[in-house]
Amino acid sequence: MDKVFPRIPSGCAISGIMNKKGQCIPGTDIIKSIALMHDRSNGLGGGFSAYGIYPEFKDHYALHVFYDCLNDRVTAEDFINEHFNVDTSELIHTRKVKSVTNPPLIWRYFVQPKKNRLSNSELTEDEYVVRCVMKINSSYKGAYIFSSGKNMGAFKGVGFPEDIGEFYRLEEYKGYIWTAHGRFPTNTPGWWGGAHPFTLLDWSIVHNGEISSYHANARFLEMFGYKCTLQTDTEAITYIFDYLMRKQGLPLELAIAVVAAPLWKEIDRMDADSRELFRALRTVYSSLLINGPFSIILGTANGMVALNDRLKLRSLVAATKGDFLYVASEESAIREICPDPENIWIPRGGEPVIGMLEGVNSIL
Amino acid sequence: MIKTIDAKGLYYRQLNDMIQEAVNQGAEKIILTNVNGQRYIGTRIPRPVEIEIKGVPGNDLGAFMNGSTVIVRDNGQDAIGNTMNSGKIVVHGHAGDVLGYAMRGGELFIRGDVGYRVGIHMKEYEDNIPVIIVGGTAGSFLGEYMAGGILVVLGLERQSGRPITGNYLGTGMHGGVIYVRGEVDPTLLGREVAVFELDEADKKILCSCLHEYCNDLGIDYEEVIKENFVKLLPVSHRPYGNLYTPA
Amino acid sequence: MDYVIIGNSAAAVGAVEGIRQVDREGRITVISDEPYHTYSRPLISYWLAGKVAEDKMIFRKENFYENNNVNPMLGSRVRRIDFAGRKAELEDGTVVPYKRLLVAAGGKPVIPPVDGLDKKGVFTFTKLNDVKEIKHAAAAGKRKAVVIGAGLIGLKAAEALNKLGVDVTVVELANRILPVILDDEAGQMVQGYLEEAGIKFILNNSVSKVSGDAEVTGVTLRDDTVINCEMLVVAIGVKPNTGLVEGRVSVNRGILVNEKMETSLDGVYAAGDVSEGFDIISGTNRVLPLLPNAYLQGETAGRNMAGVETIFNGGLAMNAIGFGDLPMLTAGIVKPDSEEFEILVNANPETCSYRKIILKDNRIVGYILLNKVDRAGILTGLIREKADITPFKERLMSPGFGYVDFPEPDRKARLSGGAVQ
Amino acid sequence: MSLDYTTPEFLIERNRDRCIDCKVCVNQCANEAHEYDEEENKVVSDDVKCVNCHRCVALCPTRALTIRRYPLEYRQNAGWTAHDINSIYKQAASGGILLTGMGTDRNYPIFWDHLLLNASQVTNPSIDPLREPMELKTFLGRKPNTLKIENGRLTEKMPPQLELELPIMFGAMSFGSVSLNVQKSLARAAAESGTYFNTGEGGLHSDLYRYGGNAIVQVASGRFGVYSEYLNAGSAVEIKIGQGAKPGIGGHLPGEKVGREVSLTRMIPEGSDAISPAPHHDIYSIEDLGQLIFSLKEATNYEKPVSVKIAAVHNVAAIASGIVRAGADIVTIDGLRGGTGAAPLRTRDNVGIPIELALAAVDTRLREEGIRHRVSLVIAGSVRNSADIVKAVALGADAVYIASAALISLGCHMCQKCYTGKCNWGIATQNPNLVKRLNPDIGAQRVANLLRAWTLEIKELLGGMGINALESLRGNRLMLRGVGLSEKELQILGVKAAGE
Amino acid sequence: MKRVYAKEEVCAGCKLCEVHCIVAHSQYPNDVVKAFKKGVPPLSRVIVEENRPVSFALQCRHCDDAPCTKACITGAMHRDPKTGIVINDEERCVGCWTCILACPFGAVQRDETGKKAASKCDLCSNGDGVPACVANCPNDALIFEERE
Repeated sequence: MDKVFPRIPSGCAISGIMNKKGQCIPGTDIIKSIALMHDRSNGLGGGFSAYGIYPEFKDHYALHVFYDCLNDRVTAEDFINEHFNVDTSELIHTRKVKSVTNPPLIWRYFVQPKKNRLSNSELTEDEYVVRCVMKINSSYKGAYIFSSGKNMGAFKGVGFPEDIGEFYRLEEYKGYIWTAHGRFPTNTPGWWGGAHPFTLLDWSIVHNGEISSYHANARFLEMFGYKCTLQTDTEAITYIFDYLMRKQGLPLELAIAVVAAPLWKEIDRMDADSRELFRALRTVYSSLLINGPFSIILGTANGMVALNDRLKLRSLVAATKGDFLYVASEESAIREICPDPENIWIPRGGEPVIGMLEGVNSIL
Repeated sequence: MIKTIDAKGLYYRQLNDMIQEAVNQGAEKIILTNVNGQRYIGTRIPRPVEIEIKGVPGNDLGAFMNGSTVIVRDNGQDAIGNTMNSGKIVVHGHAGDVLGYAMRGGELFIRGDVGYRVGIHMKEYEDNIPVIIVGGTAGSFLGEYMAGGILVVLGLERQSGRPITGNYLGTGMHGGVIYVRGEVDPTLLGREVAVFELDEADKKILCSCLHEYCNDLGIDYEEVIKENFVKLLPVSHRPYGNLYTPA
Repeated sequence: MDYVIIGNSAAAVGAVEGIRQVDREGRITVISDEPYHTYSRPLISYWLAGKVAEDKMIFRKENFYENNNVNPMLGSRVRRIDFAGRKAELEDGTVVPYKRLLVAAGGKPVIPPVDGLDKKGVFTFTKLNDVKEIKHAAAAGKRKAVVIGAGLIGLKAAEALNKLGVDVTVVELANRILPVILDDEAGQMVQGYLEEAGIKFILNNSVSKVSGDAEVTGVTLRDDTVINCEMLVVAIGVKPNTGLVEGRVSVNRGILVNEKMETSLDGVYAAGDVSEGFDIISGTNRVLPLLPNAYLQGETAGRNMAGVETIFNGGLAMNAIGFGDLPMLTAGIVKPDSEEFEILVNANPETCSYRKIILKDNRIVGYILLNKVDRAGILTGLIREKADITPFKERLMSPGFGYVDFPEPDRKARLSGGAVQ
Repeated sequence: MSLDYTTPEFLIERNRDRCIDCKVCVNQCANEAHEYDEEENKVVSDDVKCVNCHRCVALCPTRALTIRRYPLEYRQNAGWTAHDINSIYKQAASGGILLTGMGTDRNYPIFWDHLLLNASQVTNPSIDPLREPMELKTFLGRKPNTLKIENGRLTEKMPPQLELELPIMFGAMSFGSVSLNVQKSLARAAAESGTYFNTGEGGLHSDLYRYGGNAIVQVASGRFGVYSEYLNAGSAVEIKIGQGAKPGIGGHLPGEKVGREVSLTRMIPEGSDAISPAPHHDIYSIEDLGQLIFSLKEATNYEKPVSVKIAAVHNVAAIASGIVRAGADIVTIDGLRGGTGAAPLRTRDNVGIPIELALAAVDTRLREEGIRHRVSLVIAGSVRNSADIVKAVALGADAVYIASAALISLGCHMCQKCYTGKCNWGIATQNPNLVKRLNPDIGAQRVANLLRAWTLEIKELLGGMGINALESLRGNRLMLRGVGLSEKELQILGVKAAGE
Repeated sequence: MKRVYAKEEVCAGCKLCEVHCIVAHSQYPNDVVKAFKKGVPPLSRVIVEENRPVSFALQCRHCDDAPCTKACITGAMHRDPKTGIVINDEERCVGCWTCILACPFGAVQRDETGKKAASKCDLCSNGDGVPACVANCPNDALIFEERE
């Protein structure tokens, strides 16, 4: 599997559903929602992430892996078995869909790091997993881990998102957060790994837009061990949040204030303390400003965040009904599954829509 | 002749084919039910008719529209009235970004809030003066590059603390007029506009537009007109006149 | 078809050419009491001044009669016309039959009722023979002249005499020179110009008596001023030479003609100074003794005589005259006498430049141009057309006024079609 | 006013022995470089005002005028050229963005001149194009993947196509940036020659509606003059995203060029600035482009092909692919050296990539993705002669747009002062005094002549290669060999080195 | 007969028609420089009317029924019966300007550079067919053709 691709700018449709009480619903709705925005995709990428789908393995990292061929699996599994205790190893059940062609081998493993390896590594468990994932993704030909979180998983491939959903039989999964992506890459060799969402541990990102700051962002991240092998904006955005929140410990609002930074004009109008803080954020993390149009939905085990760029160059609509929070590129994508929302609004640029599970106090 | 079309599950092209056919068969009014996300409604119509939409129409509602009337009973999405030539679009809910882009005639009435870049590059031409009236608040870049026409923001039922418009209000504006009900925070203004008091001529125009707006949307006109309005005008019709030097 | 034309000047030539546009065959006889090949009357002052040689005075080339198959009977005077028999009887007894007769006998000088005008040294100024006599007198040493009348003829006579070195005094009854074609202001400019050249003027006066025995020695004016002179030129105007037809065709001041130049008598036409035709400015019949008018009337008569119905829209008073380097063009009404007229005027006495345009109901009815006279014909044309000049009214007074000032469609129609008919 | 340091660029030499002071130069120079000195009773010149457009030289009845480069020497300095120094003087005096016209004059490589064409010798016959069939007919538009045929009949109609008798069209030049007489000339030449002209973004003048059958109507970010009749008047609609001379930035027609006719055509008030924003504000992402493409198809009842024109930029191949997938029927790419009426100098001279590389990359990429056959590929950006066109087709283009070349045929002398509105040749101006200098009767004839000449040359070159139908040249890169190119350049162009 | 017509919408106002008219009627019809530099050049018989942006060259229309020929007091202004061209015989012209008074196109001018005489377009009847103004108009704004 040739994973070194030229950068792939893309436009897209996104949608997300979350239940704040953690009540799980099947994947049917998210498919309907994203399918409505068919014209925002071009059939070269679609994907979903779902949280709460593996309650029986909620302490295991669920690795979803693409293999080009059996041989690649054998080689990669050696590495997996060497570093993890593998509880379950299985082929992900799919169904044949006419428009989804040439799928790779898609495997799922529920794993836990090997205790001695982990302690020898002197890494946190998460970091250990991240390193392993990166190792396989950068060094093992024909193998690609596209999902590695706990009690969650990404499902993606080349095709229209509704077809990918059908392919993965998502109606059989139940989750409390669902995000989806219909992709309009301007160029793709049709590589499955290049589809959205992009995930890292529990993080998942679906994204619409092409960012102009990509290489400025990526080259900054690479100083900190991230390997932007996919060359996608989404990958870089995922790493940016991982870096700012997990590694730098910034709360969500401030991480957002880095990527969708207030304009200097606005900072100048803040009170003195805030002004000092925001000046510092824009100064220190200037390379992580995401410039250009984007709307993203960030999923974590604790909730879902939807965000536009600060000039709001992409569309985003949010709605609530009961315990459900909906976000999507178009209102009709929400109406399709929730015809009568209680609230429906259009967030301003840089104004996040944050949905957190009841009882948690951080999105992390 | 009134024709009702159930848009449930129809792809936009099918729906617009059906509308076109209905118009060709003589329909004067077309009621669309169960609309959800279908684009370009009102674009491909051979002659002006009235279209009433139940549901949320898709993007580019009324793009390049020439004389028809479209009434949306629910919310609207992005790019309504794109490069519209004439006609009228009334949205009873809120609507998204880039409404009335390069619109040169007709009216666009939105009951609720609107997104960013509304009225961008609106322009007037001869007797055609486009009008956009926003009942709620507007996002940033309202009236950007505006070259003509009338843009009104009312800020009705505004949440406290929420500004009536976003940043860069009227940035690059070089024609037309923006009326804002209430006060405008000067820090929100683009550098090409300035705030003025309304004169009698303004009041006349504004009242006439608002009468129609309130009438169409069932709003109490007196309540709306009670509050003070300010007007925004471009400071120059040549905002970039001295930007360049011959190489 | 036999055509007989009495007269041999512009109207006669116009008639010959008019007939020949239509009829190459018919016999044309031109009868003139002057013995000369057709010559230009206005050139007599040029001849007198020495600016034109006699052989260059011919109005049409030497082969004119031959080319046009005309039988010229020059130096012959018609004694009477037998209108019933359609024949002209000459003084020498010759009888010339005609089917169509044109009377183009011109005008004759008006002689005021002053005693002594039969003396030697008294001249008129309308024919070549007149100036030949004057020249002869000047050559004989006559050095002082009085000209009666400051009209066109009088002034051309004065100018020519002045050129010959004769001391000239012009006596004019009116309060200005060229009273018919100039207004006071322009008259003063031209007078000043001529005075600089040495011509003296006495206005508001007239000759009451001519002194001398056989020869003129001087004149006494109305106010008893006495001016010594050896020559006296009578130039107070001409009147139609209607003698041959009086009593047979309708005559007012001139022979009355319709738009086809027909007189009241079938087969008899009149044209030129002898006639009284339609004047487009006044809208009435009027004698317009002007060369262009005479030619056009003659041509019209000729064509009608030859059987092609042709209408002459009417004459227009217009004059081109120059003294020295000062050209002067005028047309139509130059000195309106009522409030109905609008007058546009630009005067510069320093340069002797004058531009005056007279409008009525936004139509040009006349103009006077001094010095800067170029393109005056455009104005003349507008007078003839009775064109509404509103679209370019403010440009009319510009010396550069031209078609560029016309509205585009009008201009294009005028310039891009065929030439005017 | 303090001294500005401007020195003349050109020297006007007047041969006094020949000059008759007829003032033709005076009345023809809109820059007022020539002046009649009444006191001296002679014509004099001011070098500083001269832009070297040659109008006076061409019209001088006694050939008394010569224009030279001003001989003022600067201290030799490989780093700081006179151009660099003078630019700084101008900006220090004005504080403005340097503005220029036409395509870049910098010395970027011209790959056309490093590509050589093949010819048949012995092994296959060359063709005599004067006597044997030589087909240049080209169809631009979307092609289906497969034809659906039943019982010998097409069951699905072909998507709309533009039919070209020759693979050359006239590139977008708006009424506003160029005079109406330019558009008239091009429209008539296009109609006569069986090809198309492009309205540019300034709408279609009412006089030109009758040439709609030969018009490609453009929709740009300013949407000037865009309404349903306009869209339906043309034979195709082109969305202008970018322009080779100024990728990434918009346009700006100053109010003084918006006279009555321009105003009527653009549907804006007289005298108002016509600002084209840098982006289409309804396109901030590729899927929005799809939305605009289909809104235009809706507005034209799916009867017109839709073209999308972009500037050749770094990622052009990927972008072109996206455009195809967004539903465009024709992809137009405008290269670095493309011209314009007005562009910021730094953008013109520094942004974008040469069209040859862009064309090769796009064609290659679309083929790799298996979608090249679905769309037509048109290129623009300093196509200078018929050989450039033959090479472009061999690299993979369906057709080319010519614009500068067309203007040169109309009299443009490449003085690069289009933005001043003082074009002495009546081309890049709305000044009625200047516009009338371009007689559309002559213009149409000259442009048609150029097309005829190039068509003949293309046929000759094709004949030499043994090809009698243009489609056999399209993408036929074996007909090309590179000289003086690096391995990488050869690789990008997809051609072998000469001798290989 | 063939006449010269101006297309004002493409007249560049360069006045080369005037230059070449002067040359064609000068002593040196084949040498522009000499035509102007040796002695006094004649008056242009073409008049470029100009009120920018409008400009056009105007010359004698050679009217079928030319009023100038009828008004001429000397017979100098005449129409060549063969060609139809209206020509002024400068030998016979005395410069009385009656033709100027009569010409509705204002196409006759006073030429006082030599003998005082009316000056007007002769369609370059001494030349080889196409008048010099037409032949030298750089923008085909003058047409020499027969019209109804």
